[in-house]
Amino acid sequence: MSIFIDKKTRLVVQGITGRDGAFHAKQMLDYGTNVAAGVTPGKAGQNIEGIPIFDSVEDAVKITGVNTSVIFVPPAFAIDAMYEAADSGISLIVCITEGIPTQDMLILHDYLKKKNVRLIGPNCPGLISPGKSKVGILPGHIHREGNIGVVSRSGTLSYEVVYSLVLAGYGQSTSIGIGGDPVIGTNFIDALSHFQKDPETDAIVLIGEIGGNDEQESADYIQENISKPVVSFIAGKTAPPGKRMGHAGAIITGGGTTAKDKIEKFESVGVPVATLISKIPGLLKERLG
Amino acid sequence: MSIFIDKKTRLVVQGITGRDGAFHAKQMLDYGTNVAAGVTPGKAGQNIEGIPIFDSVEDAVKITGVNTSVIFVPPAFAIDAMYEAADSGISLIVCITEGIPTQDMLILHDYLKKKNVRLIGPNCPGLISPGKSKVGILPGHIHREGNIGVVSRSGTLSYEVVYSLVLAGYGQSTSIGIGGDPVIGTNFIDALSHFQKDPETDAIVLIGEIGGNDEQESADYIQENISKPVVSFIAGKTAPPGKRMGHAGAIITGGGTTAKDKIEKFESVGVPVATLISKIPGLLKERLG
Amino acid sequence: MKIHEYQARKLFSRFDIPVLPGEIATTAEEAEEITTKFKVPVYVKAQVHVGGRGKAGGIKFAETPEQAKEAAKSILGMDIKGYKVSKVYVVANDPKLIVTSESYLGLILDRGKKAYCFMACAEGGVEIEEVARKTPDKIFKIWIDAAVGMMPFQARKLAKFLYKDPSMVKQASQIAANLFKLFRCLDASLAEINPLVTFKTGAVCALDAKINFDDNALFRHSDITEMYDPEMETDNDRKAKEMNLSFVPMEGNIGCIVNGAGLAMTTMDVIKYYGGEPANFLDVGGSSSPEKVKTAMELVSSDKNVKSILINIFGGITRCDDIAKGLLIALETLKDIPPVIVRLTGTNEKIAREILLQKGFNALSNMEEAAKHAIKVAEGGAL
Amino acid sequence: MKIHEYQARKLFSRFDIPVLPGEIATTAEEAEEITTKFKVPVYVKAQVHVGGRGKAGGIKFAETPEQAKEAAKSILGMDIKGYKVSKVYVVANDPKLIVTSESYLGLILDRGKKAYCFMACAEGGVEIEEVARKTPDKIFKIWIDAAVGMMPFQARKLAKFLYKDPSMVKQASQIAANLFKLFRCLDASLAEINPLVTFKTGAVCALDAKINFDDNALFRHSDITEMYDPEMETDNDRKAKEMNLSFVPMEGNIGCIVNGAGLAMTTMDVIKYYGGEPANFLDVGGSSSPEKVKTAMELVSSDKNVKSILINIFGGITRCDDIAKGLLIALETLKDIPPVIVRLTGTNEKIAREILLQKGFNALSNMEEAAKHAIKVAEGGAL
Repeated sequence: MSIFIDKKTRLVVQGITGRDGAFHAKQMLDYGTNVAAGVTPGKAGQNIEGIPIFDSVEDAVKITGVNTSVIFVPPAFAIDAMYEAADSGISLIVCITEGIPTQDMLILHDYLKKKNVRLIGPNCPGLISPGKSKVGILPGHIHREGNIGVVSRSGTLSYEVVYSLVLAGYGQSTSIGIGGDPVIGTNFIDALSHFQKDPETDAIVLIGEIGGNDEQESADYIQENISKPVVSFIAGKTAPPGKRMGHAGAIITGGGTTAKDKIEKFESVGVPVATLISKIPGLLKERLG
Repeated sequence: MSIFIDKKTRLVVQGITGRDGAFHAKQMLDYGTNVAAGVTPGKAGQNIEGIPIFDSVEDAVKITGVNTSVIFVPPAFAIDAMYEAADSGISLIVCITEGIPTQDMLILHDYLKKKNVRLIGPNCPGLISPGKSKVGILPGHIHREGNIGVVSRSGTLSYEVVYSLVLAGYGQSTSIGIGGDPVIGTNFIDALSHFQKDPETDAIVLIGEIGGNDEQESADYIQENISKPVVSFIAGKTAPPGKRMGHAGAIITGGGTTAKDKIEKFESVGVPVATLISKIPGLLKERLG
Repeated sequence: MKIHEYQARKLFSRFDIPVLPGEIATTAEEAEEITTKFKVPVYVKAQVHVGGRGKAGGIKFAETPEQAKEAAKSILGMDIKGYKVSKVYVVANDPKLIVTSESYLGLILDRGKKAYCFMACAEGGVEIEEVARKTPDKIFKIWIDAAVGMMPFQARKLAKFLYKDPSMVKQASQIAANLFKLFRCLDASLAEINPLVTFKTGAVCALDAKINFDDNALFRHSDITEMYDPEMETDNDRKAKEMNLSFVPMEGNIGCIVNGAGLAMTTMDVIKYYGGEPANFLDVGGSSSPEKVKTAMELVSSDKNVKSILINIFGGITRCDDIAKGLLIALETLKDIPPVIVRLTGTNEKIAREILLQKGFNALSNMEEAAKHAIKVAEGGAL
Repeated sequence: MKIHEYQARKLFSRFDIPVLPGEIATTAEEAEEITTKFKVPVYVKAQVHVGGRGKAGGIKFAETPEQAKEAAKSILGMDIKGYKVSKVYVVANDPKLIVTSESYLGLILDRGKKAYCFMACAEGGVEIEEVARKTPDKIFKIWIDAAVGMMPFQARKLAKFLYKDPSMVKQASQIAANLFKLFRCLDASLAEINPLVTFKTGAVCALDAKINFDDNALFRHSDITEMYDPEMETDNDRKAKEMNLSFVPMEGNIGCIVNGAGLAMTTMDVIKYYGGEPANFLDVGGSSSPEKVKTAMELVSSDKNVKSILINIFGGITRCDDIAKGLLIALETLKDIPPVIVRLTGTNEKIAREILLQKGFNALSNMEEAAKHAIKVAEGGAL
């Protein structure tokens, strides 16, 4: 097993004719993902790398039976694309697009909950269940099949962690980048609860960063609900307070949101925090025996 | 037992200083309902019939521990009153007020669902669990404790039915008027499912009318989920098509919403429909033995 | 609340939905002047709140200003289904604009789904209820969540159901989006474009406009309330409205005054069941006052066919004593009142019975008995 | 996006939030004229996007037009935390308006609760972050659902937390409701009134105004985008913005060019861990192009303290070959570039390595090794 995606994932790429959409459709296809359809309004009948293109997600669902969508459309249209996916019977939406207005996300979040549709992102790298399926922009080749669940707010940082896990001989059940925007679909706690239930996951690496207090809430959740070993890493120890460091998730908004606060919180519930990424495998080894 | 309200119901009356609010607060109190508080902004510290008045529902909840609210405030303020109740920890809202904009009800409906708050109404007479509690404007003295669950879109019509049940020796577990507006909180199916689970309810009387297709959906639900006997009555057999008959629920909107359609549908799933209210007790007797 | 076609078209323009130029005239001369100004043939359309204006001769085509004057002269003052025509709408009908297709767009609220329902049909200009009944598959529906509003992909879907041409799809998407905006901003209960046409030029345009509003929301739309046309109601309609009564006249001879719509319908059903004919539906509503009852008596007895009046009250929020007081006032102040049969049960029933008894009135307590009695009295029996 | 106080006050007025009269001046003479017109004493306030203007001498009280001129003269041209003052806001300060209380109202988005958070505090005119940290109980919070919007009872609650007087409660409720409307309509990310004051007259008024906007939503608010003041950014800020780079200069001597904010922060952390000092935070973002890398190189090497540059790329949506190409362009076109250490892994890594190798560049693959090497080079070691 794995979480959220596996061999049964049938993918539609929304915005498949754009630069990034086309490139990553091929990358996913090459990785072995079942990329069954693409959608770009007005381009029905064409194809990219043999992937048939449809005018609407509804058509793609009807004809190809896709159940998962990955979104590469520009920010001004991404919200529409997500509602379209949700209304067309897609059960998992992975939104790569960056720059979606926050207020739109609030309304979308409630709607997807009502419709029982899972969203990963926006502004995220997607996720990969090595050997099974990859949905998003993660570099497939660095991942290996295995028993570690990885969840991160940051894309490249999670690659770095995965890279060091693989060097140490650890594969991943699923590695998921949840995105760094203020309002996201799937959060740390969602991922943790799924990893806990997944029989193929034996331990979890949680990669946090400064800003917000999702890490603190996760720490409380771990203490209550997670019996599998969890190892953490927090980015932003040298970030000056008040300065904006890239995406919105990385603003220090006040007391309690610094790297130090988060590290202390995790350690208080027995979750070790690695000082360097290269030290994560060692901490896992201690716990997995 | 009973459904939705019982001896544990602690009531706050929103709009208690209005003509209807004050009158029915006393009526409910006299019936034996635990009317613990009233709310009218700006009138905190006063009392009506010994019921203390508060400025906000939050204050009423904090000080008197009320868990149910009945709303008598004018339509322009009733939506605000319902949100206030929901946000202050009330778990059951009974809205008597008539004339609430339909679009406002759409948004409210989703919000209450998210907050897990039950709404009965708006534009409804409320409900009564005889001998336990009465919330709303139903005439308490006509009801008797017993084992029949009554649910109706129309207030006065349900009184009429209850009256004939009592004459025939049948009491009620709970009698509930769900209201006739286009968008309401609790519907027939909600009431049916609760009556099915209530050990004190042995049979159900469902009182429908022309307009919409809630009765048809209830018929399907009964066939699938209700093992207790159900007897029905449908008002509006002589209503001319297209004419507006009082509240919005009673418009014949097109095919399939006439009294005849509804009667046929109920009979097709084995639910007998009484031709006169006075015949309901007989139909019940046949089924209850 | 209903408004006229010309008012609905104005609202369409406000929300950027394309319509043809048109102006309102209350005299034949004005219709002539408008046509002169437009410099093209026109349609002269009676402005009344009922369907079937065309069949009744309320819509006429005019090639010239003179013809428009004649058309207006014949339509103004006309009686269409009981409504007197006092305004005509003069709409430009440029012969260069050749209609190439007619379809239907409509927006209502779906109470079951608790969402807006947007409907499109490739057959326009026809009675949509008819189409819905006979060939429901021809109507394409989309549901719109209230919190979310209409999304571009939904507008695109509707437009694509109607048109193939990309420019028409784009125009129709915009029209659908704007119609939704209008519906939401103005608390409509129905908004229809029937027909939505395409011209040979490729333009998409609303040829007709119909909007109804949610009465409950009018308090926050003074601009809409101002559109209310008092000419479109009878004296009885007006009286009923002022007192917040629901009143629908019918063909029978037994007047009904009841509290609650459901009980009012049931009262009619019971009369019918025992062989009588109800003369009206009348719901005095919840919180009733004596004045309401007096007005109700006035309305019901204004129908000269009425031979007996059945007052059927089951008191809840309605208090029986208010009804009794109102009835006594009515009996004292109104003339030529048919015999009244009263049935009372519920809130303040006892006080009410005492009030009535002082005037020699014996109220019944069983509805079916009361109905049977009212039928007998209507047929000439003793009170 | 940030805007100036005077712009925020204009928006307040548009949304019917009461403010005192004020006008903008770019010269001392204009400040004098405005004061003459107001006929009352004024505050002359530097318009820069940083806090602590008062402490820096950027806010001055002036009794007379002459004093206002002097005040403006001393403030215009001032340097406040690196920002040059080119505009002052002249605000009327009628001595008859005696301030009787100062409080705080603020609206932000609570990412955890996925709702708007409206905050009120009876202590106004102070740093609210300070209050939040030291005495969190003094801040009253209300959460507002996005689909529902702000309800009157919520506005009443906030207002009642601040005031007892019914008229003040009413005024403050309206102000809170309007501030929420502004926030929603304009896609703000922060809206603050600090202080919200009451006058002896009983009036409630916003004495200061602060609004930040959601950058992601600016595409649908051209009126807000026009408020952007290019003077409020450095040349480097501008360059970074044009290329959609995230760039924050710091004190150290090792320049960083990284893809992804998380990895960029980690790169800084690693440098620090091994005893080095990062000179900046720079995230080249996702979909990177060679031009972006060139601009990044320009930004980083413009800091003369930088002794080595560490390019750390883990390719995902970023393609390593784009980075390699951009680096080569930068090396060819820019002068005085400090030694560059490259670490590449991920998408198109192989192609990238080939490109770099052609120019004699040996890219590393381990981040920590690369960081240690960059530190050594910055300390004068060999590349």
